[in-house]
Amino acid sequence: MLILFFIAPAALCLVCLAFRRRVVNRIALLGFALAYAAGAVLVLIGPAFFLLPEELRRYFDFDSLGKLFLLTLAAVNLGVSGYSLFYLANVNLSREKDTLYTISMLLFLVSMTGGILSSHLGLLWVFVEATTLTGGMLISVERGKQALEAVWKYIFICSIGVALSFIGVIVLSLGSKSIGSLFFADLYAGAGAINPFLLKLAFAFILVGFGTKMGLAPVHAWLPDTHSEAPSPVSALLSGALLNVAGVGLVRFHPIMTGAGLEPFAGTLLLVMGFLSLLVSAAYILSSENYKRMLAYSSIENMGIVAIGLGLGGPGLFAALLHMVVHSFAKSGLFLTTGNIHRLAGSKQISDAGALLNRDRKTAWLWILGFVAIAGLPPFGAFFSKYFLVGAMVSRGLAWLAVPLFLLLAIVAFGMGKSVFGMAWGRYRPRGERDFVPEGAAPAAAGRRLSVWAYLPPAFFLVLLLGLGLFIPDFVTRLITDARNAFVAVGR
Amino acid sequence: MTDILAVILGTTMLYVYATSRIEGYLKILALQGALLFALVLFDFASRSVFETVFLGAEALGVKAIAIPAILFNLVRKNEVRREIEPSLPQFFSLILSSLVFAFGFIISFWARRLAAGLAPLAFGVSISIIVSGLLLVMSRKKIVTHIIGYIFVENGIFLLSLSVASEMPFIVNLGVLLDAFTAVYLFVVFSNRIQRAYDEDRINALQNLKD
Amino acid sequence: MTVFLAGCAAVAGGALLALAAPAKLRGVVYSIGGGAGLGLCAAAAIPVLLSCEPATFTAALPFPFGPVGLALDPLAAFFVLILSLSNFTAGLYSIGYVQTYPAAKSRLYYPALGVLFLAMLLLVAVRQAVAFLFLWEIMSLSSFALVAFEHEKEETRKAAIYYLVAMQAGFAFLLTGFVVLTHAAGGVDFSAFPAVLSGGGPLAAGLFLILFVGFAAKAGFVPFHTWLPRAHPAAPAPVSAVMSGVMIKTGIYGLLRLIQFMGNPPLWLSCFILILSLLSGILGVVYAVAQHDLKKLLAYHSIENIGIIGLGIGVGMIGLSLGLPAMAFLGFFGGLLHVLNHSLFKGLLFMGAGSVYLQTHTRNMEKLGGLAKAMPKTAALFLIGSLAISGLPLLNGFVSEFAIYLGLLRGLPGAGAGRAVALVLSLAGLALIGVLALLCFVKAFGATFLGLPREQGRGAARDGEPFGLIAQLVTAALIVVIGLLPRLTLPLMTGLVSGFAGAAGDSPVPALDGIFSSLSKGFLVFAAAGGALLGLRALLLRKRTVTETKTWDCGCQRRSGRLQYTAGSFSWIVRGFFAPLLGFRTRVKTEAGPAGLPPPVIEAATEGSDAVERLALKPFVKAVRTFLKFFSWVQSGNTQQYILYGIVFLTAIIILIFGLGG
Amino acid sequence: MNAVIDIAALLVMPFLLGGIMNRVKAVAAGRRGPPLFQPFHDFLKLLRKGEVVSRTTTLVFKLAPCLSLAAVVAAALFVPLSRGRAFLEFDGDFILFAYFLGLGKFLGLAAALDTGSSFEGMGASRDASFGVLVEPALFLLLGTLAFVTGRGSFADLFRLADGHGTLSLIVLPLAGLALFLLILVEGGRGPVDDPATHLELTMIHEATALDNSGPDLAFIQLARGLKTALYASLIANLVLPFCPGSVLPVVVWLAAPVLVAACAGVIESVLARTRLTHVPQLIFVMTALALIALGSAVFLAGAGAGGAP
Repeated sequence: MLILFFIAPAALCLVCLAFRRRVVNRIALLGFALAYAAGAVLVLIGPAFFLLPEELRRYFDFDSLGKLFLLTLAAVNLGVSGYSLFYLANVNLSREKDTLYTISMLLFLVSMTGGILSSHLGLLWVFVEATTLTGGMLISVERGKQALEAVWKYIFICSIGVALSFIGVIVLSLGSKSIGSLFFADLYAGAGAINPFLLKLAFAFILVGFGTKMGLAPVHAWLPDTHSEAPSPVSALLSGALLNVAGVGLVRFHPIMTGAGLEPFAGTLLLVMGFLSLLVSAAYILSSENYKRMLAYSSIENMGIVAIGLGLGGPGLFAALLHMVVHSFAKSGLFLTTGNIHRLAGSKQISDAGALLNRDRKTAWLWILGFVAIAGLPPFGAFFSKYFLVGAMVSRGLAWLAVPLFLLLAIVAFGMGKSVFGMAWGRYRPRGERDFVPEGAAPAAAGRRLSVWAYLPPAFFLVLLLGLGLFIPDFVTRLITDARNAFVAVGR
Repeated sequence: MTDILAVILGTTMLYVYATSRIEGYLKILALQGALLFALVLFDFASRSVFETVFLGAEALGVKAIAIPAILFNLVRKNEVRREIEPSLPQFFSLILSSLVFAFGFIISFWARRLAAGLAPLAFGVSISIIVSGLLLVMSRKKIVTHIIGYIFVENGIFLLSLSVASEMPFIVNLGVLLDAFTAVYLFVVFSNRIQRAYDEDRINALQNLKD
Repeated sequence: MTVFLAGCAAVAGGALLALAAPAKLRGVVYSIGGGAGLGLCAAAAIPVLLSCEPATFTAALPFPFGPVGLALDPLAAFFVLILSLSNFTAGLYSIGYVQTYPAAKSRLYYPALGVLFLAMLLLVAVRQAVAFLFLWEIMSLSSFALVAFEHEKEETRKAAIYYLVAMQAGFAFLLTGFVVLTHAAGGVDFSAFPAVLSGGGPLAAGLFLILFVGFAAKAGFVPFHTWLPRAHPAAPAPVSAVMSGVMIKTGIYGLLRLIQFMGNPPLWLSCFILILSLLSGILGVVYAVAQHDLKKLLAYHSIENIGIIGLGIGVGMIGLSLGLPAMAFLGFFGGLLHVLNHSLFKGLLFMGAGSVYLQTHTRNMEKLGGLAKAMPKTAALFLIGSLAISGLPLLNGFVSEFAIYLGLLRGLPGAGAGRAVALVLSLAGLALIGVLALLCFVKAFGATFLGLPREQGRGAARDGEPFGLIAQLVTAALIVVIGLLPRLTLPLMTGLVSGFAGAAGDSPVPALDGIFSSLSKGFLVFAAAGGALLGLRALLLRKRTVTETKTWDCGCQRRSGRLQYTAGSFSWIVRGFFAPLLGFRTRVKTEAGPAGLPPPVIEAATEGSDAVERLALKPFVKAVRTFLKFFSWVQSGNTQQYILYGIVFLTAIIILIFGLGG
Repeated sequence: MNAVIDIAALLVMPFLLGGIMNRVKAVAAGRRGPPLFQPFHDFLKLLRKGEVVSRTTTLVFKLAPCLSLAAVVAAALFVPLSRGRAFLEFDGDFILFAYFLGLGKFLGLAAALDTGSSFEGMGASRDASFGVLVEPALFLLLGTLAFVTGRGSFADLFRLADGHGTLSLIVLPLAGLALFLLILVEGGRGPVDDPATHLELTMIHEATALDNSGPDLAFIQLARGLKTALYASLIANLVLPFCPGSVLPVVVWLAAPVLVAACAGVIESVLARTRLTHVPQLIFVMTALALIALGSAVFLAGAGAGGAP
């Protein structure tokens, strides 16, 4: 399995570099996405096959958490790769760039997979750092002033953040001398023996560092810039997968705090960051004029929800994990849809992208349903993560937190809904019988047809979300519950 | 000996604040790389051979030679000479960095009781280098300086990991190397491209994306 | 239960087939499904209402739901009956209404309508919190889609978003309330809830209030009503009829379930419901009087009628609290019957208003008039609705209001000072609501249908296609039947209401039966007298000349529709009584005129603003906005500043750690 | 026997009361005045005439006068008459009484709007608006009586004598005064309205019937007279319980309306017509009286002075 997840993409990169042909790139991208998904399913249903020495295997852990996010990542990647067909066909990159895009995509995927599966704090950190680098390459595929600025902010701020989290790792290793290992399993087992003072310090650094990658306020500031400037499939990957990687890091780290009896401290910090994130996104989503930025703020909001769930611990962890999965799908779908909208409207301004229902019905419905999913309305999955989150608040005796939560969520929903529906709806001017032309739409844009690859991937995500909303499949529940129980048990 | 080297390392940061010449910064980078190399060598006893070789190679090869060399090249080519108008006046930043240095000593003093197997002075100095590096990022306006500041932070972290005498796994060292790559990547790819795209080498140019 | 599920399936099937059917047949297909649904649901519900034997069913659903119990008890059956009836008439009316829109646009109309009704039908039957919340949101969402049907209009867009946010805000209360409730009860099934809520104490009362706010936001109780006058006018007429007629009643349904859980509510809570309902009723009708927009007027009347329903429930609750089963019976009877009645006459009125809108393309009464000549059938049906909503005798509105009055009277003997004052004031308040409604509908009916057209060209209207008229006729027939023979409602509702009021002691049913037959006697006398007088008149005029001429109008013979008394001026005096509430404002548009002279006025209009909106909502929103604006420096685009956030935050944590660690 | 008296009285009273009022006014003004039964002659004359109907109007205009009168007739069923009994009694019958009158009012107002005349619209607006003030006051009053007596039917509400000593002494005059005001307002008498004026801008009731003629106008006038008679009967019923025997009540019941009409006539001749904008204040006095009645009833009941348990 590890060969499939790590060696194969590296080999594919070399192949792509060797050929530098568009066809090869496409085959590599799509083929690997399928293989990856198949691998993830295989890992789920059977034991992972290893052909590697024990020494190396120790560093990767196919536990429930790993399986859950491996599956999520596989699904997101499948959709994004499919959409890349449409995207690449449209932007017409040079052959070199095309190859660069493919390679970066593969490497980005590798680094994220590593981050999800690492069972070692140091290795986790390395992979998180690697995502910064590979992600940066991916964002800057389409050159342009704005993209450049976005990449600069992404790499520079994230690098400093990750550097800070490295200080956290060092401080932790200082405090856990008696354990002498950075494997999570060992850290959990010996959590009680870690110097609590240094552990708190380490957690602070790691929280800020991983929080930066995860997009938690107040270290979120790079996120709107980057997500709005990246190409749509990349935005989808950044928002739908990358944020999870840092989130998984925090999920894995959190039990150490619980084990050391520092849960109140860690929980409070996470709650503070979570609510700050909600606040920031509420403040900006209301006045957002760029639909991709709007989605980026929504990502901050959702990561805030995840942080709140983590901070609550116990049942909150369940909500957080479910929300991470659901957010991945919903946000990937939405970001992919922005690609369609951008293609139709030729602009990222909300004001330019009106009357979608009359321009392209399918895109408009994907857009609307995506919003419905992300806003936590049934029949999509986020409804339940919200429900469980409030349940966690109540069971922790913090029911009053629901007041600011819902107030901020309502503001976000209003700000986002206003823009989303403002774009979907619009006036039509009858021209002849039963024939509308959207007002303000360029005639050329009205006639533009998008390929099936533009609709299929977002629709795929919506189907997944619908599945999670109508009934959460048994294996997903089991995975989440197992993951939760594992970490809660460690905390006891 | 570790302590002496650490103090020297810290002192170099003072020079950074005293000068506004970019090339001066780069020389300091090279010097710090060399000093870190020396530190690795002097701490030989507590590490495995493999690790010492790896760390030494990284300090000497990457930190002392490769990065400064690439940067020299770049700076010459782009004719970036000095940091012209720092947000913080030179004099104040010098005072500030002295204070940070002093603060590092306080930390070392405090860190003596913190944990066994910790080189307190190196620990304190590394903190002060990290803080100074961040300060450099915050107070200067040239993109190049920002990257250099980031590398100072990395050097501080390198020193920090050395000061914690516990065995840092190989993996972690790999990560440090990766950080260095990031720096180079940032440098080479971006400062070139930004220069070309914006006709300017100051961070103010990169303020278009906002709400 | 199988029959009920088959009914739901019929509704859903109609909606699905409508999606596939050709554009012209969509409505017909939906209505056939709706008719089958009505038959099946009635077949399931009426036996339950008569026998009070609840039918149950448990669906084993996967994880987030778990086992979901469905039960058709009398309360659920009562609502199922109303819902399926409304579904049928709305579908029938939609045939003609929706056909006026382009086919591509109407494709999703029927499925959305079907989902809305399916969600509501299941909502009242479901007995488990998770599924309840889920269906609640589905209901909000599908109705939102229907409100946004005419999304090409700016006004509709705004209203739809407003509606969505209001529903989400209300839902937040429901969600929180139910989560706390399930946590306290240790289970999500409704059967576990009475144990928590009936115990009394602050938790029960607090939960009741939280959940009540959630339900009140849907029902449109003041001060949670502000979405109503926006969403209802924006929606297509059949949707307005459904929303106002039945959807907001799901809030009432929730309230009734809460009361069931609670068993014996504390007196202060009952009084709270009573007072809030009175306030809703009075404010609703006062705002309605001030409206020129026909559908907005009807929307405000929904608030009023929710107030009347709430008044009945409040009376019933007070009866429960005080241990007066007769009072409780009458209160709940009136409240529940008014739920049915309101769904009928409000549906009828919205359909009538929709026909007027389709024909004249305006909802502004100041531009209408004289439509009775052009649309006599619609006018006659609208008149029936108007009389019914004003609570006048012979029609159904009177019966339910009468029962509430009786309930109030039953509480009076032996009352202490506080109760006496409260009940007598409620009596007067209900009378005030009634008389204001009367004024309002004289105005609405008169300004729309009577007199002369106020604008040229608006008079060229027709009665519209037959399906819509049939839908209205069916509704009107039910209104008249219930109104003339109120005794018929007793067998259907006795079991249901006794379930709430408790059947201890002497049952008020025989007495009520007698009163109802007396009512019918009075109606008979009226009919006889009216018939006799009309006959006399015909006899007298048979040999006399009846001259047709212009309106005399005190000799002022310039016949022009524009000179008529307008709806605005008709309500002018009453608006003066309630001026502080209404915040009426005159908006004058001027243009630059000759220097030295006041600028000529080119347009002047008056508009009222909702006191709740003006005094509470707007300042709140403004405060939130100001608060959020406080953070506008965050995303400055400056990288250094961004890094600084992290450093400051980290430093703060470190200082905190040092502070804590000592 | 009583039923015959009741019906006969209800047939005569509507015309007689109007005649008395006009006669009193004339006498007060120093004239002889028209015969007492002049309104009856007018009525018969109108019945014999043809009609002039506006082309603007619809069926509503033609049906309204008859149905309004029918509504008042139906309302008469529930009013306690001589000996304090009504034709039809049941709990809450007074609500049906008030709502039947409301039905009549709705139809009358709709008919006024049907003509398209701005004067009739104005009259209808005023009529409706002042009615808004009357109705709650009436219910407040009746509610107070219901509280005091603990009964639910119209006739029973007025049986105050049965052991409500002090209470009835206070409530009775207040109730009587309020009902008297009601007669002035609903009957369209001064100082609220001026039946003699034909200044269109100040009319209330007359304005709503400007376009009616012939039998329709006759029915409208009869309906108004009958309404006045019914209210007057209510005032009479306030004192009936204090009259023992079987003949005295009937005499009192017949005499009281005459007295009321005379009082109304005197007031109309003595007081000037109130400015239209001040009419609401005048009507609101009714509410105030009812509130005082309620307050004192509640207080006395609480103090144990009343008979209410």
